[in-house]
Amino acid sequence: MIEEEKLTESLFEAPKIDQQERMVEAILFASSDPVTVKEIIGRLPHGCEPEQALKNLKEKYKSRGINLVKVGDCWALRTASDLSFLMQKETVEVRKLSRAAVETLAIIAYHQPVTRAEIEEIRGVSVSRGTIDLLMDLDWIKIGRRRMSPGRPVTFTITQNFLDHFGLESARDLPGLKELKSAGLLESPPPPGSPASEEFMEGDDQQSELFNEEKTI
Amino acid sequence: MIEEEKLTESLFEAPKIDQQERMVEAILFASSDPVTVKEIIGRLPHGCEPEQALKNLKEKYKSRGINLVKVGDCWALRTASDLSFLMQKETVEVRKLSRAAVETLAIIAYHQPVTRAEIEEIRGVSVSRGTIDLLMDLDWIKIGRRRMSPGRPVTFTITQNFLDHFGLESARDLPGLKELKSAGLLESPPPPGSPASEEFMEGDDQQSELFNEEKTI
Amino acid sequence: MVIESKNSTESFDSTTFSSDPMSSDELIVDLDGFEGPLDLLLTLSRTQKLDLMKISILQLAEQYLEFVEKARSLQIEVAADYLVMAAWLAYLKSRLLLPPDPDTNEPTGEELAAHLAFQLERLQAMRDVAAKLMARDQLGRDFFARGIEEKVEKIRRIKYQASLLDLIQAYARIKTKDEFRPFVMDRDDVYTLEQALERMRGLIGYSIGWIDISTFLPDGWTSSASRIRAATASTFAATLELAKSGDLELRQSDNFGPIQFRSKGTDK
Repeated sequence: MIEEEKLTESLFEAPKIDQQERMVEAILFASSDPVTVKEIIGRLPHGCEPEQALKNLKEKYKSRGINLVKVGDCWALRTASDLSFLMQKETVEVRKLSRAAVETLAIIAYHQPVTRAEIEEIRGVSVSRGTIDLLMDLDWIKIGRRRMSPGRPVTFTITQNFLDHFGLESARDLPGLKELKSAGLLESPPPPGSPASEEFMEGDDQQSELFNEEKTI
Repeated sequence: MIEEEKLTESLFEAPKIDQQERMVEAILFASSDPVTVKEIIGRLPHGCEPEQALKNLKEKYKSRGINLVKVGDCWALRTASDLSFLMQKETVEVRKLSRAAVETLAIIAYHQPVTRAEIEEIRGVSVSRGTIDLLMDLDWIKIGRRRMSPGRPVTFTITQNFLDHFGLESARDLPGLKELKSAGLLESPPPPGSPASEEFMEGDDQQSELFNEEKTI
Repeated sequence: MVIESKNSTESFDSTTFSSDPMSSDELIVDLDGFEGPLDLLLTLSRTQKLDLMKISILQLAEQYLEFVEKARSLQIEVAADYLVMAAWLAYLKSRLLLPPDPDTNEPTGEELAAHLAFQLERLQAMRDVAAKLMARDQLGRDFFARGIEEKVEKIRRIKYQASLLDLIQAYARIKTKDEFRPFVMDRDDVYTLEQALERMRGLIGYSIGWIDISTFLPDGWTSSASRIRAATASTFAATLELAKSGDLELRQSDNFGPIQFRSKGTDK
């Protein structure tokens, strides 16, 4: 609480340093531009020398959410730079990657470096520009070397970011077709009641339970 | 000095209260308009409950050149009003309001929600379109709910911006409100023998409801 | 509300109205300065220098009528609402002066007067609080918001989600171009019973002595908890299988103690 008295008095002799601090603080806060020391002096009551006040304020604000910074000859209050993330209001919308995009990505991952024509051949469908752009935007694929074949088409390869995202050390860690097969991945389900399948089916069930929990990528 | 670690950690569990204070401080500082608690929560890392931080900050800033004030359900940093003499440079020339505008504003503030007919009844003169427009332009009044009486007239209420402008925490803090209320001067009794008394009765209900209960604007 | 019929002979006191449009009764010419009949009444009431609660409505009515009459005699145009008020006040005056008619339901003169007094008091109260309101510290005049606004950046980010499983399924789908059932691909950490049996059978016939199952896990299966679990379970299951067929012996010293096995071949 500030007594009237103190302020009235301050018009005649320089106010105490803590009063000067308050004043400097208010001036810096309300000003639409960074303020020079000269300007601060011009606006403070007669006899103030705000250098000390500025120094004290800088120290006081050091660990706070607002910092006092010197910008050239001027002083300004700024939000602490480590908190700049608060100044962004981010809305994240999670979307599932389209089937086309996932397939394209898978083909690139398994066949890299691969040209667009090759992707289309494997998928049996043309690849839209948007799909490639999206995967590039996500930084999951990048353009590799040109193929030394007629037309010198560009190839696509996966990125380090892809490996990080999918938790892979290298593209070689992607399960191979043989493994996929042994995992029952590449086969149609065996006809029910087929003798050879039962044991494995059982095993698979248990495994899927076991791994569902741990498998978050 | 804030260690990186602390902040990273904070993304997963609610940061410590002094960190929350810094964050709330930065958010409030960055905005020249009051910020709702809801918005503050929305911008803080998950798990923060800024009420305590706001309370602490309010206390910390109490004696400073900048104060933390509550405006309706919002919070804002404002320069201490005893330092206004330093701020001539920032002062915006405020248009002088006509007597009609000032009275109309006061009637809306103290009788809200209030219809134009009620304002006219209180002032004994018709309210010009321009007066209402001006107050709306200033964002001091807004249109409230329609009154459930014949003709379903619109009502006027004051805005968050009104509270901000006049440094009021809520409409309940309007100067002299209690006295007016206890003197029965916020009522609109029908003229004796008036057949149209019902409409006014209803109006009374709404008003008393407004000021008796928790008031949110 | 007290309605006094006290007669005041005071004329308008010019000092009361230094800034009001009507500074004395000689200057009753300007109706423009009033914000309607209630405002005029309120101004006139101040000449009684009394609490509004104690105002003489009768006297006020007379003053108003006199004022309007004068304005009209000076050929000043008097707005309709002032005339309506004048008519109403003339009626009120008659009601206040005549004894009440006991046969009607109409409000008494006192009731009408009380309501008018209330209206005047309410208007005065609104003016008082309006003045108080405007005298408050105001934003941009007495206190200030931050001068530099930092805009909050609004970022709308779309996060695409795809798991390794999605990827592999997609690839498998393309490669097989067939329907396939949901599957588990990650068999890295699965040590099958087959594998364990295969490994154990190699021991049969050799005399090695008691072996702790936990020390008998295959190379490379002790690196993570899940691998240890898988190898232990399968190895244990394999020892049971082989014990059943008579190739192994099993023992456990106490509950949850280490499980040990040895090849029966030792005795052969």
